Amino acid sequence: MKKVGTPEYDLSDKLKYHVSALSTAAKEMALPLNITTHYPRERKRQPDCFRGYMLFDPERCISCFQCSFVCPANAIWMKDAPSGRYYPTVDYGKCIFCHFCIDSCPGGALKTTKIHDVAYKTMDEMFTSTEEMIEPPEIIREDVGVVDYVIDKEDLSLKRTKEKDALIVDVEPSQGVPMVSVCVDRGSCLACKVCDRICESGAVSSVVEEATMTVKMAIDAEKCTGCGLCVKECSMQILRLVRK
Amino acid sequence: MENPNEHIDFLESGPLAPLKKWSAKWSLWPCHFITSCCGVELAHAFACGYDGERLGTLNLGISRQSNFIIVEGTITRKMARALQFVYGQMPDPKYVNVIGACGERGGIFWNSYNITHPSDIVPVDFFVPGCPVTPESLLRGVRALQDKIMGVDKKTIEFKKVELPFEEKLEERMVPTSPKIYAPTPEIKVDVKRVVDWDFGKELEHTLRKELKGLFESVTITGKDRIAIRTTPENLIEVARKLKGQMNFDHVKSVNVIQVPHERKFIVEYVTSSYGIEELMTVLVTIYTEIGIKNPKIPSLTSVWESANYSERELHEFFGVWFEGNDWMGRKFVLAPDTPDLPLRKEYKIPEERYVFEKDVEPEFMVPIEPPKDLYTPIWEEFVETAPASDEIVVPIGPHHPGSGHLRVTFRIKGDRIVDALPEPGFVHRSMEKLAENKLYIQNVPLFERLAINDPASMNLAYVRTLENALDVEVPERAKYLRTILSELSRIEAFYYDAGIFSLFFGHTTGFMYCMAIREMIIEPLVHISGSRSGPSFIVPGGLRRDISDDVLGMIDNITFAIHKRAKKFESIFVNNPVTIARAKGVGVLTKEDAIRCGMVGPFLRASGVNYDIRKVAPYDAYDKVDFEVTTGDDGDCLGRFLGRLEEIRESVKIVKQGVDAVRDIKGPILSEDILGEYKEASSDIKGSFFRVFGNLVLPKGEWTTITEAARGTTLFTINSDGESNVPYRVRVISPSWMNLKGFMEAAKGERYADFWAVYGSFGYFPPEADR
Amino acid sequence: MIDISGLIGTIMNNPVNIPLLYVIYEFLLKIPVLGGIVAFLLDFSILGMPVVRYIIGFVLWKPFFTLIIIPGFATLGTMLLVLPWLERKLVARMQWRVGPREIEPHTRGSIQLLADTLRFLCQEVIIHKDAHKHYFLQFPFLYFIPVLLPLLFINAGAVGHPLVPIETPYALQIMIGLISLMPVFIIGVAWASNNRFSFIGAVREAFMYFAYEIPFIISVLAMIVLYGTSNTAEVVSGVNQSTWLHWGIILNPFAALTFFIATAMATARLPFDIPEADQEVAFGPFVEYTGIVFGLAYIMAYEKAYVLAAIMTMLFFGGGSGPVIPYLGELSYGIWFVVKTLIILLVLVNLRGVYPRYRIDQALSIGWGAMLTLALFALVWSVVIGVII
Amino acid sequence: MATVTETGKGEAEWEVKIPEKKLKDRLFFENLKAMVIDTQMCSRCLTCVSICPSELIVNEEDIVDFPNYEEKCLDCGACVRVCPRYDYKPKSGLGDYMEFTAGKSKRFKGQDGAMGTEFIFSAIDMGLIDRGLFVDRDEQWRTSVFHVRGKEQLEKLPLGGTKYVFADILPELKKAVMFSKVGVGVVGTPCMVSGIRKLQEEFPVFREKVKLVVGLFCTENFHYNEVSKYLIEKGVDFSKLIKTDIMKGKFVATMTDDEVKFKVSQLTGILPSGCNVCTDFTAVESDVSVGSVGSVAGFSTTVVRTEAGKEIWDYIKKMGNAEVGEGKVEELDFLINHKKEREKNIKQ
Repeated sequence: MKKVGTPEYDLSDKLKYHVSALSTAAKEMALPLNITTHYPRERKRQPDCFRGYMLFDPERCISCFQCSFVCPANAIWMKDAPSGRYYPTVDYGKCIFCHFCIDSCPGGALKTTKIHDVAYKTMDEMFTSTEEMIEPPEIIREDVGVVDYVIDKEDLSLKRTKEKDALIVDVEPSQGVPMVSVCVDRGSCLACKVCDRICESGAVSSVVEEATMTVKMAIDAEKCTGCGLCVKECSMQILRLVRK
Repeated sequence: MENPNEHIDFLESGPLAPLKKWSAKWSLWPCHFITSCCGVELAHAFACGYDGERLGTLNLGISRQSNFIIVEGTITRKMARALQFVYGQMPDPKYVNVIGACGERGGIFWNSYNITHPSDIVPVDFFVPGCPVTPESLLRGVRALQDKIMGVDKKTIEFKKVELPFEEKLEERMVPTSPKIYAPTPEIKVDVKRVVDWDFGKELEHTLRKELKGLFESVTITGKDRIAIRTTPENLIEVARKLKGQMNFDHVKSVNVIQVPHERKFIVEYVTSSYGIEELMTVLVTIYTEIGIKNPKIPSLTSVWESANYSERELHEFFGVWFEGNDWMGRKFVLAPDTPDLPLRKEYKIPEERYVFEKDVEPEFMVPIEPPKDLYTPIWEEFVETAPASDEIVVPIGPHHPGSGHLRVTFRIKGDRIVDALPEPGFVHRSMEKLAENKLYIQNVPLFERLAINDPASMNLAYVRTLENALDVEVPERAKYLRTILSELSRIEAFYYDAGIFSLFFGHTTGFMYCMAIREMIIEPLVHISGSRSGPSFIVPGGLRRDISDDVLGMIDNITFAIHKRAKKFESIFVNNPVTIARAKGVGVLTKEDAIRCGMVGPFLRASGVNYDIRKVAPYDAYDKVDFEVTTGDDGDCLGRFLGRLEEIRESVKIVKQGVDAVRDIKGPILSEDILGEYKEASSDIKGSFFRVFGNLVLPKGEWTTITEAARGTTLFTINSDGESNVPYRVRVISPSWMNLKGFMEAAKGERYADFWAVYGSFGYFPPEADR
Repeated sequence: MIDISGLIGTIMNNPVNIPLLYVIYEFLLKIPVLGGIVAFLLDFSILGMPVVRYIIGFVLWKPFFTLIIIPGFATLGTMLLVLPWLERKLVARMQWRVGPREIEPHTRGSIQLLADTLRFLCQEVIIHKDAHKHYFLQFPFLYFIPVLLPLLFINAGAVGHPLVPIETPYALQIMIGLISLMPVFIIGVAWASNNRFSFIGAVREAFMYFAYEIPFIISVLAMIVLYGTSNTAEVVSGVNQSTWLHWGIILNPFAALTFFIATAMATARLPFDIPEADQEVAFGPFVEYTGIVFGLAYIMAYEKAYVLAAIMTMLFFGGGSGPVIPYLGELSYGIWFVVKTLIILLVLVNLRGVYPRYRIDQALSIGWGAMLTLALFALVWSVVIGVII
Repeated sequence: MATVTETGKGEAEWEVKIPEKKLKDRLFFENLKAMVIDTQMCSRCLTCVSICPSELIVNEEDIVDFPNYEEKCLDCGACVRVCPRYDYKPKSGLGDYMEFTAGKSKRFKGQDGAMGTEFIFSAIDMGLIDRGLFVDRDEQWRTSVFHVRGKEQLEKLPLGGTKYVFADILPELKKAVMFSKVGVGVVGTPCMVSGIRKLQEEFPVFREKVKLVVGLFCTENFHYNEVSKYLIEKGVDFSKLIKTDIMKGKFVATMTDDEVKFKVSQLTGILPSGCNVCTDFTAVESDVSVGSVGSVAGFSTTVVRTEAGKEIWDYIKKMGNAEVGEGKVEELDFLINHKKEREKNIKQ
């Protein structure tokens, strides 16, 4: 345990501290340890993992809805594309840039950029549709230089470079763990075909044979993306996700 | 109709118009209208890191002389009144920028019962996304506004539309339902008995049974260091007296009400602990009782534990439980006059999430249709009416006052002395407790981080530890150290923020700037770790989201050395400044007895001489493996509290240093296998499996309480789980600032009017943290 | 009958001596065509009176020149434009940042204050309904009188070369009298605002007023005793010496210190910006003012600082004394004077970056305790030094 | 935590047998509607609602309904598979039993002996089940279903006692089964018991999880809307109502300060059509049947029928949770026969 007392100062101490305060001020005025980034004309270089606006790759999307489910601000809504698949849209009027969605995306369809300095005139503009998330957007850039923070054992100093920082980062998208859905209790199957109807990859098939009044259910492990929607929606909870 | 502005039309369209535009462009003086946590980033935008003054925007205190409001995030119903009022006070032409998602569509608080949309209250020029926004985007908003003033219409972001791939049209698919599972008529048990290896607990249980003979219904050990006593409402006050008198349980850590509507009852519980006896410091004893839902009345324990006072007031508003004996019953304390009644009752539903975009369906937002009519919530009438008789004046400070933050305090001042101070919190009450009941466990991680955006990792850790505690997850060694490092960095960050605000309250802008520079330095590795400046959400149950590279560790290591240079400058210009010492020394003294009586926590308790630090008393993560000392002081004045925290910064730097050294030698996963289950690949980076791993967390049945030492003190989370739902049944958060409010007001009484700001700064009171 | 020729004679015979003007004149005459035009202009006369010569003469007429150019309005105006900018830049520099800049990056944002002033000028002026409407508007303008009148008595010259609009043996007394009037108007402003904070600010202003005024007057008195005169034209040459060793600050540093602290208090600069403490009373008396009226109040503080710094230069820093710059003649004294005043002002305004704010009771105890003692000691010291010299 | 089972368990292909449609080329729900609901056979046991993966509901008029079934019906046949009235095989009489006795719970207070409650909680205490389904009522005596896991949950509740109003127990049963880790106990009327047995017959999950079915003696049951209107007409104030009962052919509603009595036969007008064809009084298919008739006041007649029921009854006796009384079989005869007479109402 350490005791911190408030010091008692006499006149000489006071004078000493007056002088030290004034001299520090004078020193800083002469040789300041300036750390200002002149923002509109230069940007601070952010690391690649910076959480900014998101880009979306429809090729990698498996429409698993996980980004939408995990979003704490409910900023991601899935919208049906002309092809009938559901793709995410982001409302930046709600997005808190926690990037839980990017971490959740099993196919690596969402990725981050360093774009973050944006202002909108209306709230409606802040809604970003899927189509707008595929190509990197263009933002107003007045910057001609980029600032790096260099931290060594002495101090923080600024390194200024005359270049435009690339805002699009190139990171390897995550592969996720390949999963497949299986049935663990065939007897309790209702044959309601919900799994078939919710599956977007066409992996689940249900064929009704009128003659024998049986339904043939099958999950094609090849086609199954492991999105887990059938597992979640099965009303009898007889489906499970297992490793491929 | 006659044009009322006829005589100044020459300014609008005449030859002088360009001059007017030009001057407005370069002289946007934002008035200091801090509304929520984005204020922290606003401070950075106007501090030395980015220096908004370069653009001619000078942060000025008073609405009358400024022409620009930056609405920093959440506008609660109470704050909406202030916003409207401040906007009305400002002279034309005036501009409004809204920063932060809360001010737009609500952000993470979109379905809160207490927030409004600023755009419904004042005309908004620009919206800046982010939560919290970065200083760069804030300045982009200012630039965009400057362009708009000059008549330049440019979009700051231009999206390129790309056609989506179209191979074949799928037949119509079903849409999945919500991932949230609510158990039907859940069983809420406060005292689920657990077998733990805790000898002292058995002894204590025995003592309790003996001491409280005939007064209790049951005494249960609910976990390590946790005991629950069930009693009847009639015996409650007697049990409390016995606990305080005989057993030395001298303060209340939390008061909680749980409503179980299907069982027609309220569970009212008081979590008490002791600062006086060393063995009892870690022990939390929960006294609880059940009362019927009709006409719920229960004796208040304010007479026994004064620290329960404000929490009782708050719960009275939330649930309608009448604490007999508390003088605030029937009044508003935290909520605004137009907030829905009894919002935390289960009957009050907030809008549900939607997962699928439907055109033309406007989501339901909870905003008042009309702007509020009365501008302020009334001050306690007796307080005002009796003032003139005793020759006192009533001075309300805040919520919009250059030195108030988002708190309103009404003073009665006699001469220059504060006779009485009446706090009015709730200007940033974003109803986290209600929202948490409607979010998955994992979704609450960023929610609770927003308690204190300048101390994010500690808040994050406090919540996550509660989950881990309940799920009985052992965190890997490497993650433990990394979490300790993060939490200590966050502590340094918070203390420097407080120190900056402290100096600002003395009018010392240089001290503020120096603190912000140091903060900027500490934020840098946080950005490299998590990608976010002050909302990392990086700590998750079982460990961290991803591993930290050696480069960043090196950077953190460098910072532990580099920080001294600038810290020394700060010391010589502010800390040792004779004026600072004259202002802070001997002011706002809180004696040890008072501090315990008011239930103070954290450095503010220690400054009054109580040796209590959860990091030492009940170590978590790697705190038992690092060497550090608890800092206490005897003076209990403003200077003592301030210097104590500066000393703690030194200790924190020491911990970070040790942590970095240790973590370099420890290799291994950063996520526990207990929680990963099948997804073992994710043990060093959760990317790709986040929802699969965390989406369906279900806590075992029972009540889970953890205490964690955040920067400003004990953060208590109580989660009630029914064991079936994947959302919490009830979450109770007691944040350090909330507990410190009482002592803060006590310390201010009897001091001079100008000393209030010394006291305010010395308590590091952060309203978003207090109001939750 | 006005003796016009006599008047003109008086005016023409009392010019500020600036040799550079003759050099320029002669240089211009040598240029072929321009020389002719200049010669013609100077000789051009109506009714036998060389109008241009008279105009130039009038401008250079000492009382007029001193009032309008140095140390009068032109200097004041420049000072007001530059000083807040310099303050902001220097404090920013001290605080590891940049200060105003983007408005004109090449000149480091030097026209920032222009933009601020214009913005204030174009802004709505709000008179809130609880205010005493007439006084609310009148007081800020009345405030001009005590702030501007002392300009008439400031001497920017040096030994034997006074640059002062009005020479009077009671100059210092009149100036102190006028300066003492200022708080009255501030209190008036606060009263007219009818606001809690302006009320508290006014009370603080009144308390502060009494605390600094007496040491202030005594310290000036000490200098009057030392110099044996209160005529500003003679004060700078009071001990009849022009070396820096005989500046007031060397002769009586105690009076100088008292005067400086009193200046900080009177201009409400940190650490004594107690009446206007924005964190506490939100600009105190000026809390309700908007637009250009607030701009005036904002500027007025700097005017007040200029006047007090000028007095300080005269009393303690040898006024305009300094090495004579060739060709500038008497103007060089004026330039030295401005430079000294600016340095004092910069020290004064940059205290903002060094010190936090004192509490009112602490400031009062400094005023009534330390400063009063110091001032009385300075008075005794002056007597002793005066006797020795 | 992650919902993943061990690799390899589970299958990728399976077949499900669905029942024959009586009306070919129509949806299964249309079959159900035509055969059961429209023919006034429906007992409103809601087994179909329980199993339906789509949006089969009970509408405002207390009738099983499926709005917008043309689009929403998945045509899986589950409703038809589980409906006890689709292929109605009426049961009647006292049925098989292992022990005919009476009991009075010491732990719970009910209208009579509160033996239904006692059975459920004893089973919970034994660890046989982890939850039971009870019927709760609000101030207006509207019913709702309550999942009970421990007896503390009931402390402040007006549970127990006969309601004579349909309760939507079975729709909650599937939820309870899905949430339950051990087993579920249910208290229900004879028609519900039949429904549960049908569910168990069809689906292994229910066979596994529903471990205790307590049947109640039932003469008839009413729709809330109709009976409440009728009772209000008769002068019953719901806010003061304590209990309702049918005794000796009379409907008795006891209030705090008053009592309303009238002949049951007056209620025939609002007797639901499903009850008209119900012949089962004693819940023949249950594990344990409980009712007030057949024992002295304050006791519940208890008919233990199966091994599971016997086990719990033994446990109750062993633990002394209930006083054991004497049951009189002959007292039931009247009502059993009374219900058996309804066989004639069945038009096949």
